[in-house]
Amino acid sequence: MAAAYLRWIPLLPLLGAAVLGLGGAWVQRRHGERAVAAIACLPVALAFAIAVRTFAALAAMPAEQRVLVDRLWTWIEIGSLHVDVAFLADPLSALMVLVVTGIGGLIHVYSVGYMRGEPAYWRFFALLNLFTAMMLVLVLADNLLLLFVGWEGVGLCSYALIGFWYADLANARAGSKAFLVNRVGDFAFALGLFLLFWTLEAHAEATLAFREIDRHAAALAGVSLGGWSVLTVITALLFVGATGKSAQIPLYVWLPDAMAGPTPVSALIHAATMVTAGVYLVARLDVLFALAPATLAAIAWVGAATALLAAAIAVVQNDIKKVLAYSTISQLGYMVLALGVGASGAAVFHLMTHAFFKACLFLGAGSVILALHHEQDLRRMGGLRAAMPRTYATFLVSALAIAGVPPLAGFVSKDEILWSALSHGDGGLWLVGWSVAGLTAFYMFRLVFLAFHGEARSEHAAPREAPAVMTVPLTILAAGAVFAGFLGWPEVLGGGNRLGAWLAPAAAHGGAHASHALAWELFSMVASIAMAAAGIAVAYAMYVRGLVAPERIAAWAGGAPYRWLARKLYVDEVYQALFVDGVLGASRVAARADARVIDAAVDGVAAGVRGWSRFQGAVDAIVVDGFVNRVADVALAAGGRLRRLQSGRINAYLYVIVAALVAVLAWQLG
Amino acid sequence: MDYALSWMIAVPLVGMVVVLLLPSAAHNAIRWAAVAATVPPLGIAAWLFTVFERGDPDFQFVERYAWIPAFDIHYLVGVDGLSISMVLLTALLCFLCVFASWGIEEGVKAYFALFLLLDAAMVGVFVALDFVLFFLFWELMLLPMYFLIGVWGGPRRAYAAIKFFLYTMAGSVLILLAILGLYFSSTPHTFDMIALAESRHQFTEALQYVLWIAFFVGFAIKIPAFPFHTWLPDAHVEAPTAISVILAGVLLKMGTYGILRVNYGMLPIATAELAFACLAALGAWNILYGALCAMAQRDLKKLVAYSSISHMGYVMLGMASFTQQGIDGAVLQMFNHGTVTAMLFLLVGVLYDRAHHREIYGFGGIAPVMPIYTGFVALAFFAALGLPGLSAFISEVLVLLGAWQRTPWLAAVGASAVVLTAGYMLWTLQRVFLGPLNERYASLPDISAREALTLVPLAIIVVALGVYPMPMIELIDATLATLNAAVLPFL
Amino acid sequence: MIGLTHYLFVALLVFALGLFCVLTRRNSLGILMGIELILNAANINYLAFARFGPATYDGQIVAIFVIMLAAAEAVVGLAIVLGIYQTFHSIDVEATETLRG
Amino acid sequence: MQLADLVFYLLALLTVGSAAVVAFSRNVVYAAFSLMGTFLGAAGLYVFLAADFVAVVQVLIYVGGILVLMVFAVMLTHRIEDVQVSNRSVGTLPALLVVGAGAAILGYAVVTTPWRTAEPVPAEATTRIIGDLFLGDYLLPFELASVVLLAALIGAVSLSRKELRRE
Repeated sequence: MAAAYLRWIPLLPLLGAAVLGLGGAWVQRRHGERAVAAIACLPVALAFAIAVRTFAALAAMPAEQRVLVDRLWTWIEIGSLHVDVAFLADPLSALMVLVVTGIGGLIHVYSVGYMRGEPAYWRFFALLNLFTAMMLVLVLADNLLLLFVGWEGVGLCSYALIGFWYADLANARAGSKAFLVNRVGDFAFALGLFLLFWTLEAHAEATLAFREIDRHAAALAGVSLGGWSVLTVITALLFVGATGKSAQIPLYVWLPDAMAGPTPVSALIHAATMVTAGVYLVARLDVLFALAPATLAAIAWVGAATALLAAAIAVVQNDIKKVLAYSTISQLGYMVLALGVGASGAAVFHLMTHAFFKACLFLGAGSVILALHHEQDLRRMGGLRAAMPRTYATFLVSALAIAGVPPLAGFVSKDEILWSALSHGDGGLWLVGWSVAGLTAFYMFRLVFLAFHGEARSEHAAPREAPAVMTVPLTILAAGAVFAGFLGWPEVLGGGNRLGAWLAPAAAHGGAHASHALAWELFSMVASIAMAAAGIAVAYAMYVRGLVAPERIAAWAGGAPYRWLARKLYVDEVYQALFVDGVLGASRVAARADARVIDAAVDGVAAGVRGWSRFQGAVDAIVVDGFVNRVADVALAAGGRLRRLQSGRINAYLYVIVAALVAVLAWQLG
Repeated sequence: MDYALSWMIAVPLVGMVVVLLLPSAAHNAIRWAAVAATVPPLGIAAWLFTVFERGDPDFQFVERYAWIPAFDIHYLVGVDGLSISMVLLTALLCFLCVFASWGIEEGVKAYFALFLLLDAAMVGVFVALDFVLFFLFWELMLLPMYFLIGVWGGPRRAYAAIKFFLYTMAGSVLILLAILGLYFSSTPHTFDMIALAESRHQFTEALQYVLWIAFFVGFAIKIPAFPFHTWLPDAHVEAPTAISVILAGVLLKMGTYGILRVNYGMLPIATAELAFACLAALGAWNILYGALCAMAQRDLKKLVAYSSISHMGYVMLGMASFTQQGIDGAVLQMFNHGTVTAMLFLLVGVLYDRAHHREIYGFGGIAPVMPIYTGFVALAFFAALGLPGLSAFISEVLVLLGAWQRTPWLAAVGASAVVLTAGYMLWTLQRVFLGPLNERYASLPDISAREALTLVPLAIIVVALGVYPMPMIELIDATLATLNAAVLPFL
Repeated sequence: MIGLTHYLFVALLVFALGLFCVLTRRNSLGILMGIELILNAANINYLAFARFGPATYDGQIVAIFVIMLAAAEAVVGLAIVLGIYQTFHSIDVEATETLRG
Repeated sequence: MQLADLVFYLLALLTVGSAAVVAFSRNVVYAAFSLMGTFLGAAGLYVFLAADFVAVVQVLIYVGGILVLMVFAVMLTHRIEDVQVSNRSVGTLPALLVVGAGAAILGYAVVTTPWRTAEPVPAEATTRIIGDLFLGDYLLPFELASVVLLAALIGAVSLSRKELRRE
């Protein structure tokens, strides 16, 4: 069904970005920060309203026909390639749009307070709006190429926002790193896109539109490419692209550095929305991935490994934002794991709940950081519970949610993922996921206890609670962290899993709960609750009661495991040495070769020609020119005699002329 | 409007005469005369763009007059989808470059006279359909270029100008020989490019090979394709800003234009056989090699020059794909690279005018000092690294998509350079604009209205063609389909 | 009856005298006068041919052009002569032999 | 001998005689004045040749313009005492030889050439016809002539100006 209002969802924030980008400095100078904030927040709020309307319109339609399309114009049409600029709202994208505009809007409001006093206030909001627009293009895109526009667009905004305070070179570097690591993923993404297009062109119908891809995917199932199923290759390439955006192994390294950006940015881009783009992509192409079991298995294990590794690293981080960053990576690992076991509904569900509580955690961390005058080290925090009650309350709720304490949102969605893994028949995956649940609970409460409990270790006196413009969004997000889970409350606990049913047409495997064994699901649930409780208990024992000194555990086995984790397994260093230095070295070699070999060859040829010409010149001077000179000498001598004729007297010249003329005439007549 | 194409050539020439007649001291009068001489071609080009018959692959606006009947030489001009895009680009860049040359203070009269001669010759190359006329314009273009680099250039201008001249002359000799070869092997003997393309079946395979190689080397020097590229960095570094813009924006396209017009149109068998080695593989290598070399540069202009080499590789790769997408992408890339690289050179020129050097490491953190300028730089850099939504993305994706069909591995190599391009572009952005401010440049003035005037039209085009590229694609599509169809039977 | 040849002979004599004048005079004004004589001789010829030839007025037209050119030549020539006189304080053509090889 | 013939011979004598004085006189002033005789004689001959307009122009321009100019020049460049300096450059004899030979050849040509003469049409007033021709068939040469005159004028002025500047 056509719905012309869809275009306004991304266009409104884009408009805001354009206004602020071109005239924001003027607005800020003339009308102050409030005007900038109004221009920035209003479009997002309107977009949210339209998103709600879209959602309602979809809900009113029969379950199988829930599709709204808004076609704007033909973007590219060459031969068999036809790409429209068109927006597509189906249950999956409508949900994503709600998350992006809703949580994005809250973070906009929060930023109004957080960024107060920033000279480039307008630039921040212009980029934030642009990001929102691009993210909406990404989720609403009707085809893969348009999705790629949003995909790269959010990468650009992420780059610019990480490096927002670019006067510090480290921030700028972090931005570049994020963009470049993502580009590596995009490289694979692009190849996957090309392969998909040509395979479809050869075996079905050339298209890049999602609905067409879904329709024709089955036709590709038997096609092979160099011994591999072509779908395996395509999905693997696309998934590499997803690992870039969603910070999975091996391309996760950019996300921790991305915390250099302002905290609302970390909340919006690097927790709630952009990093879930990879998950969204796989969920979007669910039909395609379902036909490539080999890729799915790899995806599941990549997700599990990422979840475990990131959780382990999070345990030893001391920077409050770094802990949250690794926690994000770990949670994204959960989602990817869910995708890998074919439970894209569960993945999207966790994506949504995670958006609530992780955004809340980040924003809470932002309040703390602001209250402590940009202090981010956990070891210099503590005792903030009393000073910042609202922040503490919301933070605690979110921490409980992420730790998987029932009945909060995190518990429901994480449990569904674990159960999906188990019901998929892979105990190993479940075991990894289950142990990560414990780690998650531990590092989250380590953070809570270190930051809010105990005595104050900060040099800054009397931290104050954040203003209402910041705490209200926190409260709303915390409420979301509590209640979002009920949308997908599992049937085994008497719920209807409404979310699973909602996504079912888009994500074919979302509602695959019909035939599961009740007992196993309950077992999974209980086990994970126990694990979460254990994690919290250990954290309590170590950081509140001091029963076990953290240092003793760190020193275990000579301190090597701790050191490796603290240095993030030296992955950055390895990448630096292998890829960055490698490429730079290659570029130096190439440049040197260019100057010393190729250009030198050209210059050499030139020098050779010059040398030869000099030799020729010598020959010329001595032999050829010598002869010419003799001739010239003769001529000169003759001229010396003849010059007497040149008397300089006009009459004499005339006389000669006339005489010659007369002679000629006489000769002619005679 | 009759004689539209002839007017496009004639008006700059008339402008040149007018400039020559003005007193040398009247700098502003000369500059405005140059503006006046570049506006009509731009207007005509815009008009051509609107009235050009989209679906027609043949030449339009053809004018044919006998010139030297004894050798069947005509004054024959016309445009098809391939050349009209280039004519449009030339007219636009020449107009903008007059403003970019405003700061020339020495030899103003000679500079603008030569510049207008260059303008006319460039348009001539793209519209000429008789080989003699084509070669005449091809050579005519060299002369002003040589002087513009050699007189108004940087410290090593003599070296750069001579290098440029010799390189191009070497190519010209091969082209001339190949033209004569075509002339004498065609029956009846003719220089008419339309007739030669139509009667391409009469050329034997062996002849096609020889002529193809000769034409290719001649054109490859202009592109410039590895290993004939070393004139480019020197010429760019030494040339004044506007001339760099013309050089990268228009002159480089003549190489690929020539290959498409001559090698594809007249020598299809050899094209089918040699395209993989000479165009696809070399193109992919150009992309990679140019990007790697660019990364190691410390001079901003050299960096942009090497990035040009890299980006022109996409054109070669795309045209060698023999898919409609790839070949359309190649020509689109010619246009888009023209606009994007013009922006880059103009921007480097702006910085050079203020700081009088181009050392990448000599700056640092100047973004807050020149915010508008930084905005333009960011736009141009992101366009150059192929950000979706900007024009270069469309052409690069089309090229790689097309190339994937025929040579997936080369397409992968080309795509991998996207990472490298992003790498050196962002690294440069970081080294020059971000980080702590270099106090020496704390008082640089931001971009002036005149400089902005040269950049804004390009910026608009870069964005517009990224969002809505169909007008351009429709313009070139039919002609390129015909060109491609000529080669396809021999693959 | 006076015919064409009469006029031609008059012109011939004037021409011969003018030529002699040009050849022998050292005075540049004298040379100019000789040239005037030659031009007059040519004019007589033109008019004679016009009179005795086919009935057109081309000859008369050319004669008028010749007179016009003579006037122009005289003006410039005299200006040059005056210039030479200012430079060399003589109009003797032998004084201006700086062209001598 | 008819009266007209007599007048012709008189005019021819005036013309040639004055020309001879111009050619042989040692005094430039005499030469200049006898040039007037040539011009007037020639003008008379023009009348005989039914070219009344040309004759008038001859008198006006040659006698009224050029000659006056010449006399001025003679007066300006020669102090009155050295009017005699005009001696011969090329020897008289060689010049006479060459000129005589040339004249002989030309005379031979005049005599031997079989002139195809038409019967002269009755004379008519030519001014109107010439005027029409100048603005008709001969427009371009006419305009060019005006440009030449202008150039000569400017050239003469600039030459004399230079002279003034030097002083």
